[in-house]
Amino acid sequence: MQAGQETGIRAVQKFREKAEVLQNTRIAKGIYDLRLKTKQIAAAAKPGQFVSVYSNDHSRLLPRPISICGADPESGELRLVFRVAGRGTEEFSRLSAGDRVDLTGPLGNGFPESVLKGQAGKTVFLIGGGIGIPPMVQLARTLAAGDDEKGAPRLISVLGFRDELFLVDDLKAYSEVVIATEDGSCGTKGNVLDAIRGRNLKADVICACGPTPMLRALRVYAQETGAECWLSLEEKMACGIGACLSCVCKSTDIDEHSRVRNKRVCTEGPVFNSIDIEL
Amino acid sequence: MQAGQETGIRAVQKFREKAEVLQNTRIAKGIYDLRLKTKQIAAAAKPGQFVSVYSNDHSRLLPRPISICGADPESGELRLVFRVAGRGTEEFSRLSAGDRVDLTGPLGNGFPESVLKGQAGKTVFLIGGGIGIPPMVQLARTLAAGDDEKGAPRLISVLGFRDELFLVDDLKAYSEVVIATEDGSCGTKGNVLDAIRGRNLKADVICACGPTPMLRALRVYAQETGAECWLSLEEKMACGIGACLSCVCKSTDIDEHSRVRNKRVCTEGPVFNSIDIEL
Amino acid sequence: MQPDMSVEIAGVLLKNPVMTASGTFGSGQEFSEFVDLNRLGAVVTKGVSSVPWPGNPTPRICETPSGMLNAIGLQNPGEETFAKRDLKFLEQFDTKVVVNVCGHSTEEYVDCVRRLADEKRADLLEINISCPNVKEGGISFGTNPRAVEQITAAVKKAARQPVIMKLSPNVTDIREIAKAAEAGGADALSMINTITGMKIDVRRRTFALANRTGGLSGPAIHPVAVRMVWECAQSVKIPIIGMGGIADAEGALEMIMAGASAVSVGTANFRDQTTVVRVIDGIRAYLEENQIGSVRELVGCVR
Amino acid sequence: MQPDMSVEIAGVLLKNPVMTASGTFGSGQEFSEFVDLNRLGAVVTKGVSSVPWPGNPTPRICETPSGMLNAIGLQNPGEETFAKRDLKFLEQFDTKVVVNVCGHSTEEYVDCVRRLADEKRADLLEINISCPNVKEGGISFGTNPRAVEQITAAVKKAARQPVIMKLSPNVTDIREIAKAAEAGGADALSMINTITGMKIDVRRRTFALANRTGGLSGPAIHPVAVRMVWECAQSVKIPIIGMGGIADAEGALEMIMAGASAVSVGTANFRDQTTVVRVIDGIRAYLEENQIGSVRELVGCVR
Ligand SMILES: Cc1cc2nc3c(=O)[nH]c(=O)nc-3n(C[C@H](O)[C@H](O)[C@H](O)COP(=O)(O)OP(=O)(O)OC[C@H]3O[C@@H](n4cnc5c(N)ncnc54)[C@H](O)[C@@H]3O)c2cc1C
Ligand SMILES: Cc1cc2nc3c(=O)[nH]c(=O)nc-3n(C[C@H](O)[C@H](O)[C@H](O)COP(=O)(O)OP(=O)(O)OC[C@H]3O[C@@H](n4cnc5c(N)ncnc54)[C@H](O)[C@@H]3O)c2cc1C
Ligand SMILES: Cc1cc2nc3c(=O)[nH]c(=O)nc-3n(C[C@H](O)[C@H](O)[C@H](O)COP(=O)(O)O)c2cc1C
Ligand SMILES: Cc1cc2nc3c(=O)[nH]c(=O)nc-3n(C[C@H](O)[C@H](O)[C@H](O)COP(=O)(O)O)c2cc1C
Ligand code: FES
Ligand code: FES
Repeated sequence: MQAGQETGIRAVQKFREKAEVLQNTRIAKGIYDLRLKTKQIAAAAKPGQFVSVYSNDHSRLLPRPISICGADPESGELRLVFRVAGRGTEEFSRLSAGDRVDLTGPLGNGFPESVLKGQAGKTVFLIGGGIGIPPMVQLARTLAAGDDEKGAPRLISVLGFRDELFLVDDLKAYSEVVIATEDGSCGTKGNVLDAIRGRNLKADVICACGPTPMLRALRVYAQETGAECWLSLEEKMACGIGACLSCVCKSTDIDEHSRVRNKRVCTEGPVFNSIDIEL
Repeated sequence: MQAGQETGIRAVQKFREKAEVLQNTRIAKGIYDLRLKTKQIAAAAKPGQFVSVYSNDHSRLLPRPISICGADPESGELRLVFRVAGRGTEEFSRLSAGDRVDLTGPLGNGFPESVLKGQAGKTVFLIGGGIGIPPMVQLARTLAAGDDEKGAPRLISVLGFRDELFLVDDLKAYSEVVIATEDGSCGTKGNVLDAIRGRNLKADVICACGPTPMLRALRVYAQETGAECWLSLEEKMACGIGACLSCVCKSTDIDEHSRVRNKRVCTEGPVFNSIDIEL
Repeated sequence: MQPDMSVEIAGVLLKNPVMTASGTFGSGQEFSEFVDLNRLGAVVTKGVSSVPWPGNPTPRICETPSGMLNAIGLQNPGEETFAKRDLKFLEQFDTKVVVNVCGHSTEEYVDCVRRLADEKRADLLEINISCPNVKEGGISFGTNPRAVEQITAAVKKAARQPVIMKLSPNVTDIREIAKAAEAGGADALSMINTITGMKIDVRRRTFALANRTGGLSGPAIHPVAVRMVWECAQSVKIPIIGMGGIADAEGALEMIMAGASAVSVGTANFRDQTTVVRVIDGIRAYLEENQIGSVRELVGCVR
Repeated sequence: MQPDMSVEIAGVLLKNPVMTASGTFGSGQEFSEFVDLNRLGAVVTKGVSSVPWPGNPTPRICETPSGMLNAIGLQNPGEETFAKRDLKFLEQFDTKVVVNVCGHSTEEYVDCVRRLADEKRADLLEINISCPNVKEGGISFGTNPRAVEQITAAVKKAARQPVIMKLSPNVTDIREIAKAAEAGGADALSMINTITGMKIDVRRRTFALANRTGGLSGPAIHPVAVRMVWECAQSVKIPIIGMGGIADAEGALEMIMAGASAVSVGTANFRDQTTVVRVIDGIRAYLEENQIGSVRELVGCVR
């Protein structure tokens, strides 16, 4: 699409598909693991991107953005892990094998090539807070695969939970895993930064997704430690493709597209270098 | 319910239920035969009554009134036969075994006891036009059972179709069947009255459901022949239980409830003696 | 600790803030097969006029996305039958009764209100000045502040019971209308009535309603109703009864937080006859979960 | 026989009557990955002002039953960037371009319209006077007939392209506003913009939108839009572009039969990026099935 080049939108192709539900499993209290058969989306997906998931109920018009937790280009299987937060995700929790669900994706920029490639010898934190963990799985898998004979970076997943754990084994397959829980029921009692500091861990690159207070704290921590820091943001979305300007965040510079220091989370994001945005 | 007595509403009890779909079969072009397992509705249902069927889609608020085509008090099985007319019935056509659907019923007056009992020796026409045929099945079954040792009346079902036939065998099990089709592809070419006149049939009692022009013609025919004539009417409904005054038809007399010559199809109807209403 | 669900409207104590919206619940009789009327804050009856009204021709309703249009045309059997039958029926229940009143002219309203003066079972009067079919000098009463103030004052003078003025949303600035009703002496406001809409049957190429236009109600209009309640709560001192698209406790709580002292459930009764009870139970559960002692603490808490 | 889908708005011929609603389709660029823009009657671009506007804080949107609220606040990069980037982008397509214009004052509108005078790619101007955030003397432009007439006249004087005035539904009588725009010299009307609404987040006990109120759009408002188009079609002679909740051909045909010469599809684009094309195909299918030679025969056929 020549369109993309003119505004600096990454020229990735987006697809609208009716996907088939392969399986939907409750993996923790209110957390579901949804496997979908897609024609093109899984093959095109990059770590950190998301899909728009549409309700089958006509009273709910807007798509729900859900991060890509896993994508198998060969089989077309797309994995979404979500928390029941309201009516839309409640509906998705009731999907079962054979049902159909509309998707648009892959959407957003995802983690940049500079993070995905050439990290051998470095340490990368994959930090997920609660329902921010799912995108870290796909990112871990990609980084663990390495990009050349030099091999993969050291990967440390730092996961923060309110209570019940999920996706821990998935991340253990690709990385060391450090856990923090609010109630101290597992790992460090406290948040992800408590866990990092408690173990005196250091990273060259931080990739994180989770609640805004966590992202804010990580931004400061990265500045202090000099680490490169990539944050995946959330904002309410309507179109999911950059047209409606619902989902903006404040950028530090006046950007090319908005001219008013607004960046679209769905298009210029959801992954931003922490120095490029205000939180 | 003492409530009923005061306004002369027949004191039948109504139930709100979540029924389970046992089976849903397409029996003709756009016509579906839906079998539901109910707890109380089937046991309480009388011929000529209907149920309110609710959409599972929250953008559609209003129930769809559907006549009771069959009801087995023992098993609780309720049979509804409907035509896909819009979005609501389209949704119902996609129901399949195991799905749940909300119902209220049985609703309306149904055919009066005076018609259901003591008809031995008489001839009763069961006249159905198109999607007006389903209630005739339940009525035929009831009348065919007779009410005492005297036996049952002679039952003649006169069925009008636009094209494809349905429910003919069901009615043959209880009655003689005469068919009229608009295109002449089966039986008399023309309408139900053409079929009646063509065969020189006569009845003491007429029970009919179908399009308004058909009901109008039958009303006149009944006057001419001196037959007692019961017509089941349709009107758009919101509450289905007599509270909203959406569904009125004009009555010949000032009735007790409205004081303005309006009768509620959902409550005083849907079955009216043809002399009591204007059409 | 059981939270306190009671609220007061114009000196009348309701056991909870949930009522039925006029015209959607009859006089409660039909719904009493499904709902224990004793549980309701109040039953609001279908609009009644001094003499019987025949209403509009059918079709009187049609469905719209998350809503419906109605043009019943205020069919009612007249005050006499209403009192003898419906108010009589309601005597057996321990709930408040709000009688909704309509008329074609100030005189008709006043006449009906006078007839109701001696009806003990009528605890409050709700004056429907927003009926789109009721016009005086070409303008509906409900859209002209001066007319609203005048009719409020006239009704107030004739009424024995406290008077709730029911406002139309089909106006540029509902605060002006609310203030006019308050100036006229209204004891409370009900809002909103339906928003005028239209549906066309494209197959038959005609209006879906015999009356051409109808009033839009149901969840579709809820955001408009919340906005208007919120606007008026900032503008008048008298209590507001909020309605328009409430279908669950969340919708009711939105209204209350926006400034409504009580709420009415209308169209949602058609989808589920027990909506009112679900709303009551849901509000109580919210209070319990959030350890709020009285529902009154939530009234207008979002400013 | 292929039915004639073309319509004319203020001397500009559109290949079919279906456009996009301003603000829901960007400048078409993002949607061009899903839809062939050459198929559209016109692309209506997001509101543009003479200088960049930052818009409102987030959250800017929330969902409502069959609708949504938005308070984007007319964020836009200003006329210069818009012309260089968006109008340039649209040069490659064979469709008409309607440029939606916003401003804080008459001067700002006129300034922006002047800047657009030499833009060849701008076929029509659509003047958004219904933005609830844009006020002059405390009243939004769009709700005062006199203000509407004045701003229409001022814009008309400055504009090279035909001028479409886009009306707010938040008024007591939209016919008055339509007549005022016509009197001011408008070449056409667009209606309706969003209806002001509010959502409260009962869990957090605060407004769902940072801006508190927002504009309600989507299928929920369709019946109100049809009614207003129908009312105005009886009251003015200039063509009307109908919008508000159109999500399929049926909704578009309702608008056309009510009196709209063309229609815009807005919120429905968010649920399905190809809605506009489905609507176009559906209208054509309707004409074919009913053997109607031209879509223009349907305009205002239901009276
Ligand atoms: C880029 C991105 C990736 C996400 N990835 C995941 C994920 O992998 N797993 C997961 O469980 N959740 C994820 N979320 C959050 C998820 O989108 C919301 O929880 C979901 O939309 C809530 O919808 P609902 O109908 O259940 O809740 P409701 O509150 O009923 O939703 C109402 C409306 O608000 C919007 N909304 C509500 N919360 C959010 C939110 N946090 N972000 C954006 N829109 C919201 C919905 O889209 C809808 O329009 C992600 C959000 C974004 C922006
Ligand atoms: C007492 C009674 C018994 C009926 N029995 C049957 C039956 O056994 N089988 C059958 O196929 N149909 C029956 N109908 C008609 C059936 O209710 C409508 O076809 C159905 O409601 C259409 O809904 P829809 O959503 O598919 O169509 P839509 O046109 O999309 O419906 C939109 C709205 O209009 C209402 N509506 C549309 N048509 C009718 C209608 N004819 N009567 C009442 N409301 C209507 C719907 O309830 C809904 O609110 C009966 C109607 C009545 C009044
Ligand atoms: C079928 C119907 C009949 C109504 N009749 C009346 C009435 O008689 N008097 C009145 O003041 N409002 C009447 N209304 C308006 C409702 O009381 C209520 O104000 C409106 O429907 C908004 O609430 P809802 O969305 O919960 O239905 C009626 C509404 C409906 C749907
Ligand atoms: C996110 C969003 C942004 C909008 N921005 C504008 C705008 O910039 N200018 C304008 O005139 N209307 C704007 N509108 C209003 C739409 O153009 C349209 O009039 C309204 O949404 C009703 O149509 P719909 O229900 O099809 O969306 C916007 C609407 C939405 C939902
Ligand atoms: S959601 Fe529309 S621009 Fe991001
Ligand atoms: S449908 Fe409500 S009174 Fe008949």
